[in-house]
Amino acid sequence: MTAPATTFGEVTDRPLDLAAHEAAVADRRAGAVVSFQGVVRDHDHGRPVVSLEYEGHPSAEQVLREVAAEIAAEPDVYAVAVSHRVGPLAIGEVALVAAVSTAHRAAAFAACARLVDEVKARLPIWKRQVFADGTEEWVNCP
Amino acid sequence: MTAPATTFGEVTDRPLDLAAHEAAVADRRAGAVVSFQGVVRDHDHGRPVVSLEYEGHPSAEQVLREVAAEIAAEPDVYAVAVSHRVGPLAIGEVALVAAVSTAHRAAAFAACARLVDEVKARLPIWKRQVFADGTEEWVNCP
Amino acid sequence: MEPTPLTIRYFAGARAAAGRAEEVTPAGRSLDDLTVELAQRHGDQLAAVLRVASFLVNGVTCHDRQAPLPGGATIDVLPPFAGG
Amino acid sequence: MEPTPLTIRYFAGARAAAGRAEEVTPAGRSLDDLTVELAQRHGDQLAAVLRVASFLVNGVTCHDRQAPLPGGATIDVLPPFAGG
Repeated sequence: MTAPATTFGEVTDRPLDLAAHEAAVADRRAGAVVSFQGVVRDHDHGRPVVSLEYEGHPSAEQVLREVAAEIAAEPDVYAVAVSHRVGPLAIGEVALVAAVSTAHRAAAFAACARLVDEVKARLPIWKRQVFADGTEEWVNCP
Repeated sequence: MTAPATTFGEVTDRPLDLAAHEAAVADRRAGAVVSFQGVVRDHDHGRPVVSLEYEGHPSAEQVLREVAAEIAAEPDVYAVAVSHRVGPLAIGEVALVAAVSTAHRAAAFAACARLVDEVKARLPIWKRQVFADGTEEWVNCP
Repeated sequence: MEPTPLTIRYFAGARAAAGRAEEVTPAGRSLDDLTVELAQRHGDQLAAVLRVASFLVNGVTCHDRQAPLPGGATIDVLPPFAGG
Repeated sequence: MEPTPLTIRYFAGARAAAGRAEEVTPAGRSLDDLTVELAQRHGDQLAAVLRVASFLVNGVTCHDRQAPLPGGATIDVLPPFAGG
């Protein structure tokens, strides 16, 4: 059995360091590294957004690491690093970073996309957006 | 018509700076940035590789920019940055970096994967590998 | 002897709808009964959230909403996630 | 008056197989005829490469291998690409 794939996962209120995640997945066997950044956009459904805040459930980091471990357990994957930001964020700041290393690029693109999809589906984190007209909303919440 | 998508592309013998490519595609409208690194691996088809060199045809940079512009012209894409390294590379060094920004993640993953596929198919660049046993080969060349 | 009461924790949009972060309420009912009561107590806004929320009972996702909730349990009300 | 000769440029594995980076040869033949002659002159190794190579004529990919090559043209011999 090859060395178990390494994983790194953190929910933090500090700015996310994508380069650190890319370095964390470096592996002599890896020919491909794919990384993702979820960035705070200046609008949502056409409405200008001025600021945004993420709130995490206490279990968020544990869930994040479970998702990372599942992706890392896949045969082609050498390493996974994924982190989510909580607290207030400005436009252009990064809310989610993810990086995956594999032998070949197809597996890296597929695994990184799956990682982000799983994080979005399962991570108990919520987003409150404040719009330019002063109104605000919890995304996906009635 | 929205602002034309920005593109950046370079064939260079200097080490590639992924962070610079990621910064180059930053865009206030973008909610997703996906990036790719093609890394020199320590083996090929099971044979240990000790060093590697890329040679580029004089037209390589122009072809690279054509491919970048095609991807950047796609409706969902805001910006594209892609560069290829030539000259000698050590194991673990990066031969190809690519970054794409879009509104949403699905388009970013798809466009970045397509960008790398197109670069590999059309870029007039060749790879010479030196193996641990002293033999060498031009990849894909009889 | 009364079973120890439940602690309900509201997160994000649920907290906004309930107007509070936490609440204590008698144990002994199922999650379905509990949510009906909470909706009546705090109004339509919370009722709408409760309809789409998921729930943790002592940290574990609750799948049987008819089973009586254990005394002293912590019930977390989680609106639909919106991470990334 | 003899047309100006062709300049053939070999890249990467083609250069290794031909044992030279460049070569000058008389114009007036098609790409197909030219590759047959080069294969005979430099041997099987180059013949194998020429079978899978693509060719530029004055920087443009050559699609008509029967057309006579223009005098003074530069012919680039490109083995299959291996970038990324």
